[in-house]
Amino acid sequence: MDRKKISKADLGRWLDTIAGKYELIGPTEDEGIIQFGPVQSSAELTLEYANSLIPPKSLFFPPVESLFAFRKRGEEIQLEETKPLQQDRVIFGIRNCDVGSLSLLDRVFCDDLEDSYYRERRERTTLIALACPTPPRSSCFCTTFGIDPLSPAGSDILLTDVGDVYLVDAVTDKGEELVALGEGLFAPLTEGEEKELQPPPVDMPQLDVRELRERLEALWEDEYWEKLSLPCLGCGICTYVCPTCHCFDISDVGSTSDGVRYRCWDSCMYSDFALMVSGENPRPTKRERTRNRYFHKFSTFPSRYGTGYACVGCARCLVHCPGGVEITEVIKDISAKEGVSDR
Amino acid sequence: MEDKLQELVVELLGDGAMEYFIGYRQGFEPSHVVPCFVTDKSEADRLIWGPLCLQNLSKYVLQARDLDGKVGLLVKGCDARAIVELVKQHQIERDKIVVVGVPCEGQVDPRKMEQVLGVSMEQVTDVEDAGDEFLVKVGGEVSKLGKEQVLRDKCFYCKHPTSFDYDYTLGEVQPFTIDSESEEYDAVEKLEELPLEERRAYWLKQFERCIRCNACREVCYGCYCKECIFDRTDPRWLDRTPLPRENEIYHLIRAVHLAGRCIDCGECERVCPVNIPLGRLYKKLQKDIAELFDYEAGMEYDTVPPLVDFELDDQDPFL
Amino acid sequence: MSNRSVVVVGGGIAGIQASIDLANMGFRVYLVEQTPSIGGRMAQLDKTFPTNDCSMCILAPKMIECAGHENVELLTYSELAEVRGTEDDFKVTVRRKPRYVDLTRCTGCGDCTEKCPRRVPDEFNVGLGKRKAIYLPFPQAVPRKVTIDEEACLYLTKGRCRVCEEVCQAGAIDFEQQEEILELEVGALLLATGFDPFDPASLEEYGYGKIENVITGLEYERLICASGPTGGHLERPSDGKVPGAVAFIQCVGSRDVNYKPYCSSVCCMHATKEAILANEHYPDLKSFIFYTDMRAVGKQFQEYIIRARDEYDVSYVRSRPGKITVDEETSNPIVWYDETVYSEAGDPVRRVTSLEVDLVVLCQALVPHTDHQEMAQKLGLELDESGFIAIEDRLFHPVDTSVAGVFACGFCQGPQDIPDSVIQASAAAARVAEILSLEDRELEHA
Amino acid sequence: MASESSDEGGNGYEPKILVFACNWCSYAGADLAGVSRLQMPANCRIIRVMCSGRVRPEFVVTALSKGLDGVLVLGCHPGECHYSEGNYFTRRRGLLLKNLLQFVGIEPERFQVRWVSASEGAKFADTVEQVTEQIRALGPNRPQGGMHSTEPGDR
Amino acid sequence: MPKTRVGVFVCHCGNNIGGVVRVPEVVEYARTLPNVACVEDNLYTCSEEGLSSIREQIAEHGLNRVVVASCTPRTHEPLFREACEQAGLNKYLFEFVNIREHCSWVHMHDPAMATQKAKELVRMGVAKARFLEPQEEFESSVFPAALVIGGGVAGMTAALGLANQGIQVHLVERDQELGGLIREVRTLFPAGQATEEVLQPLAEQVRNHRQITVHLGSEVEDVGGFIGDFDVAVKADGQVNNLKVGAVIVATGAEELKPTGLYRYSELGNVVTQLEFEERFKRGADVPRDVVIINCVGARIPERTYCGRFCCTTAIKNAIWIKEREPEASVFVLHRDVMAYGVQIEESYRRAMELGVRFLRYDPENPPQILGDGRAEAVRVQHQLMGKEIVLPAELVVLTTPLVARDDNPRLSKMLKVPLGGEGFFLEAHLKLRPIEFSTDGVYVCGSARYPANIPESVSQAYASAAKASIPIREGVVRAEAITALCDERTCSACGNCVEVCPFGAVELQEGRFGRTAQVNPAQCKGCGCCVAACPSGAMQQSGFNDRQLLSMIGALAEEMTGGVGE
Repeated sequence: MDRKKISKADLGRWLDTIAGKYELIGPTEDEGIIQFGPVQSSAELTLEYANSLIPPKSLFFPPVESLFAFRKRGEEIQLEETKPLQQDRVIFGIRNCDVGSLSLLDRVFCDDLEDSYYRERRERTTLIALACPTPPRSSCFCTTFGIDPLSPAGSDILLTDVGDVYLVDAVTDKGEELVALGEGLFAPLTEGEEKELQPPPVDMPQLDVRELRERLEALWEDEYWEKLSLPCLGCGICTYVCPTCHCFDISDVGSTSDGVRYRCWDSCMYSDFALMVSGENPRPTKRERTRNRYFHKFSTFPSRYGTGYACVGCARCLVHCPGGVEITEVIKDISAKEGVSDR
Repeated sequence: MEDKLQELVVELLGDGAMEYFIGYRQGFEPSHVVPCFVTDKSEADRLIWGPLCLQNLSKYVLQARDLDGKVGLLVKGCDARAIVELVKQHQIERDKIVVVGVPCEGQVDPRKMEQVLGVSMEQVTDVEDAGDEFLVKVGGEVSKLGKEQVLRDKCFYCKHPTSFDYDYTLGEVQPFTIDSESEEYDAVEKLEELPLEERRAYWLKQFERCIRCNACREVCYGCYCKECIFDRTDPRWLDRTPLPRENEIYHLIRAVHLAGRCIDCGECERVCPVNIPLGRLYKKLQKDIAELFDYEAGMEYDTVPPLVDFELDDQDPFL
Repeated sequence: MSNRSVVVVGGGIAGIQASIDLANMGFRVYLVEQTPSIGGRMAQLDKTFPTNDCSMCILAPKMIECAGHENVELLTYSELAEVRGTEDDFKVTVRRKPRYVDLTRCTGCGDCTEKCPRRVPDEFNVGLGKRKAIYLPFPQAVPRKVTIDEEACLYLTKGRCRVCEEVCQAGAIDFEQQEEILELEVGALLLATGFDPFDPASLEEYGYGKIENVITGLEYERLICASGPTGGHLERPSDGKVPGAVAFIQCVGSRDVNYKPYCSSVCCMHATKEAILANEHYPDLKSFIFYTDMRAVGKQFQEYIIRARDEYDVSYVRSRPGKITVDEETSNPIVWYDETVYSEAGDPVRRVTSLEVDLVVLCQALVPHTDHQEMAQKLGLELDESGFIAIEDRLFHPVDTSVAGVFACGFCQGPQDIPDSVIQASAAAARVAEILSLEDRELEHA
Repeated sequence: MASESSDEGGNGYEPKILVFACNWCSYAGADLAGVSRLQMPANCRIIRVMCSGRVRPEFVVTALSKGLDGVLVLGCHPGECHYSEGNYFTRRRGLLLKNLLQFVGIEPERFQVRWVSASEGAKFADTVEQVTEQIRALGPNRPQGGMHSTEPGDR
Repeated sequence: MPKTRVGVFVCHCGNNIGGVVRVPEVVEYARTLPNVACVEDNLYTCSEEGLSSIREQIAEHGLNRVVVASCTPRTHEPLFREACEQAGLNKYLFEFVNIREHCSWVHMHDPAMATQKAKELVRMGVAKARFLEPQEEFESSVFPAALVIGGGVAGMTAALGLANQGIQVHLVERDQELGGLIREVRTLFPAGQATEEVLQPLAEQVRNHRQITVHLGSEVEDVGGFIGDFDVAVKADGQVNNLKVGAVIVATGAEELKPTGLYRYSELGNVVTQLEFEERFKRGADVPRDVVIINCVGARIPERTYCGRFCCTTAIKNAIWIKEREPEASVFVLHRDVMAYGVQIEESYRRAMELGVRFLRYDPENPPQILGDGRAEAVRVQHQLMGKEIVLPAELVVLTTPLVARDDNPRLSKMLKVPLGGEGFFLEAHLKLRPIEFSTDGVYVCGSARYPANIPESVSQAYASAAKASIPIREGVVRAEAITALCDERTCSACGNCVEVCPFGAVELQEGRFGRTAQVNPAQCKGCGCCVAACPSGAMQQSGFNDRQLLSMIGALAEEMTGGVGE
């Protein structure tokens, strides 16, 4: 579908019509914290934001979800699976880095080991991405990992703010369906507009991630990790705000006769994450745990799923880490190390 | 001030007085200050000091327990209370730490500054202390901000342990005083005056938001147990799943453990990714402990923590 | 051969303490108690001075420890029949009165007591309440077994009833039970037979027995006790009203050459405690204690008296009342006594005055146990002129009686309170231990 | 003595109250109430501990959060503790926990501490009666989220 | 780990339980509980046949946990534990559920609720039983010797009391000779016996006794350890030798109060205390003619509220002594109460009056005044009966003062970790029923160190302390019920809360396998559990009442699954 435009005023109306038919989710602000949550009308949304603190991943793979409830009556056990969604959803305002993260998570939850809860949420959700404002935040480095803040790739519709209108690129049927919903609100672009209404190019510092994986794998025994992990407090915020982290824990809550099985986020930075029943813990100190986190992002994940690096450069982890461990510096330190090609 | 600090660290590292020094350095953007571990003289120049050095570095000394040498630490007045408690609770000997006291004139609460400036901290390139104002440089030009607008809550009633024994000081360390009409326990009293159901709803909303990332526990100096009671599976005090009920158990039990330990350093509230006002919960405890047992954590070495002590004439409403 | 066992006579607090100590030392103890349960006088007390501990709360654990000890054999409802032999080698015969209840089966469940039709005065409650013919002396009795009072039981006296037998699910009732005679060979004897209250009726001037609202200290104790006949409500005998003012008369029969010349040592503190209890239960009740010397000589006793005066509205009147009369309609007793009053000229005048109160409590003298004489003969023991067991060398052998190998502790050898009795009980245990461990080693014995 | 405890056909809400009783005083006081046949409501369940000083605040928090309607900690009167100091700590912990629970909006009657000595059977019965009626008046202690509702808060 | 098999025994107790609680319903319910292998109800579980049925079921069903639901553990727990032990089951794998005193007897009018409550109590009992662990009672040996501190009448008698039972005694006395306070007394009450006649044979007997080692001129420097294993350092002229004893008896006595500042005592030569009277006049000085004795000097006053107990006796004894030697002497005793308790003292009080001693009561608000300068010549006192002041001529004024605690007591109390009472005397475990023991095991007190006591009382207390001290020594072993605390050193973070909270000093931070952690001395631990409640990480646990057991009971009540790694 070719590019259209919509005025800023009409955007609200469009979103309200969507809210009538779908469950509309978008960025809201609460005491200075941006989070993606359901809204009744577009008025509740905010547009002044760089990105949410808790990534939209939480809408597909929530911090806690009930898998099923069980009831034991005598010998017979009744199971009642939880329906992940009551209604189809539209997520407005998702940034491209998070869209990128969803494609990585799709490989985890929808490949050979299919997770029905995640898959249903993904299928019944339409993504309206919102291109990042320029200049991008100084901490962002998504381009390093091949994410183009201005490309609709991965989402259903991309809106780009070009002054008093938004450019609308619907690239999937679901996207087109949504655009069709807002009938009169969209207008095609005139020739002139097509040329001048171009978003300014994104200039963002590029990190050198060539052979990042090979250089990293050479550092397994390096004492670099000892020094890097000194300020780390093992608090797990980095994994809870990371859009690509996907480790979880399962536990049953309830009485011996009836209860609910829950799934919830877990973090490899916790001291007891890898603790085994025998008491053995392959990653006893935070040196191993810090090293493991980066090895998973830049080595294990790509080799396991054949994708790029499992980082989308959203910078949430480095902004919120109380210890100040910064992934960008780690990448720089690793590439500064004598790489394979230099040898 | 910063060069005095850097010289001192270089000197101390030089004559082997300590294995490494813990201070602050600038992070990925000017307004983002992070802890800095200086192991070698050459890195001393990265050390900075200013109103944005927010972290309480005291917990890091616990890593140096099994070092044979000492560990240096830059200590604000409020952080010094953590050192007093850690020594009092046998976690580390006082002479294991080289304490460098820094005269702190009050710290900035980034969120308050963002609200006042109307611009994200990203644009702020420098904040300097100037008596009862801060000089804030945003995109080149400098503006003056009255301290009481952007000060961290705890700084309004700075309780610096008068008797603290710094090994070195970068200038006379005095409790920072600012006249403001807000009293220490205002926020707590405001909540206390709410009717019961509203208070219940208020805290329920907070406990529902919690995702149990444990950041408040890991960042807290007082939570140094080798194996936390919440990580035990035998018995399982609470479930890993962040349900409102389990979260409530987590926060109330942690509050009880911190009763008499919490020194109001404000870190738990600062790092909480879902913005739970934990400070108010722990402030309530401090208020009760001060009123009921006339005790303040981290002020003297020789006092006995309140919940493991008693007076014969303690208040007794239970007759 | 002096075997390593001892007979303790009397199951009050002194007998219990001595038995526990001796049993803990590894000796075999036969505790002979006349009534169906151990506990003695202390079990009848509500509270004990000066700590106001509930008497039963501190006594029950001791009773349970004593009864449950593997070295102690309880011989309750039994008496000393005969004693022959000398130190180290006594032959003691004990007569076990028939309970008509099989102890191994009875569990003290109380079904029989509920159904038994016969009610007789309850001596545990000093006759104030009633008990059944088949009864538990008091709820916390040890052993928790019932006893059939053969004088009261309808079947044993008139051959009728036997309802307890039908009701008892444990089949513990055994009307054919006979008296049992036990022969015991022991190395030593330890007497702890305690005291009985002196009957104040002989002092007619105080009107005990004639004026309803003149009662004794022990009767008062049962009235104020929660497990007593009135459940702890201080209802005066005449009309059950709670008294507004109570007068305690000290040294009734004590320090009196016509009756008991000695001072019974405990009544001053006992009266103060009962006055405190009265005020504790009924805050606006006023007590008067008529005394000669307020003998509060033990640890924390003086502080107790001061607290009684300052916090519990107890006033001490130093005078020995002459007589007690009664106001016929209100049946309020009136206490007559003399006091010193100053005329306007300031010179003192002794005059007789009176005080009308709602209740008078006579703190009567305490005398050795009634059949104490009889037991002394059986053992060949000398008694002093007040009837207590004579102690040769009170200074350095305060628990040794005139007969070698026989020791006496507690009230039976001299007026003393509970702590002193407990101390003497342990002291006697030590002396017994010296004899019983004599042949373990040879050495010159002092 | 105690009034009729549960009205047969009443609103049917019977609070469930957890009681910690110390072995030497309050448990013995409960026994004495039993021996004296003092009738009382049947909503309390007693857990015996050696001293009231053994009761961790964590037990109270967990019990209330898991849906029990009330927690009552009984101990010896200060000064009479079998271990001489145990109940002094109970007193301080109780004071602090009571304020904390009230601060987060839990009704104060749901957590109470009382001193009952071995001889105070009547006081035990009255305390049980009083606490049960107070908590019955509050109504059930609705636990939030968790087992009772599968909807884990608004995410 | 063998599968947990719980046996539940529900008692009818005649109709005490069965009459209210529908026992069969409880039995059926108990069968549905996890890990319950067999459930039985009997009329009287505590009867012989009840106990034997427990033993049989343990054998027959291979039970490794037993729950009895009946009356109160306080009286019947030992009984049922013994039954388990006889069947070869560790007696700590037993849990008691009270459905009589706490259920049937108090809910008689509501059988339905009582039955429901009984079921829940059984469920809680089974929940705890599943996590019970076998325990061995901690035993520590007792060194067969005792230490007696103080060589006065009490100390010597205590030493003899122990030695005559064949127990080795170390008697430590500060002075160079035995005897203590009564060496300053010439004649003894009541018969006026000369002190030497009685004291020397007693001291002789102590010195020659094979079992008693007398350390004269010695002082106890330090006492470490606990019952059965005390290390005592005794210092004698400069050098210290160490003794090992199993028990300690404090018999350090007390001192006569020198009432400086009262009745011009130190100012006038002829105003003396009773002991000074004994010293001066019983050595042959001529007997004074006009004597005024003032009692309750420095006693029963706000600063010193207690009564000296036998100072009245001393006053009466010396008044009689004077009258017997000088019948015409005028002897006045000014008193507030004459504490002549018991038979002998009341008798001698009467005898004194017969001999003409005059007893006048004085009002403490306006006490007697001593008149005369340089020497006391008369005493003015308000005569209560006559209501006016009278002046008594006085050649000698004798002040009767109480005994006061020695100022060395605080040092000794800290050393032995035993408390002092208000007036500085040693504080016993229980004033009424454990008068000569301390709450700290293995330490006893007798004589005036505890409270002023005359000779018969000191001797009785001494023998009593000998009896108490001989018990652990005779048994040779001290057994503590296995409810003591135990620290899991692997997870202990050495915060020291437990050390602060322990009333018995049974927990210390010591170097161990996992660095510096808390360690509990089972011999001293009384099993109160305060340290467990104060331990944030749950490293400290109490056997029989650990967190897993109590939490599973809470969970069982809230119908909530909290069981940990267990079944």
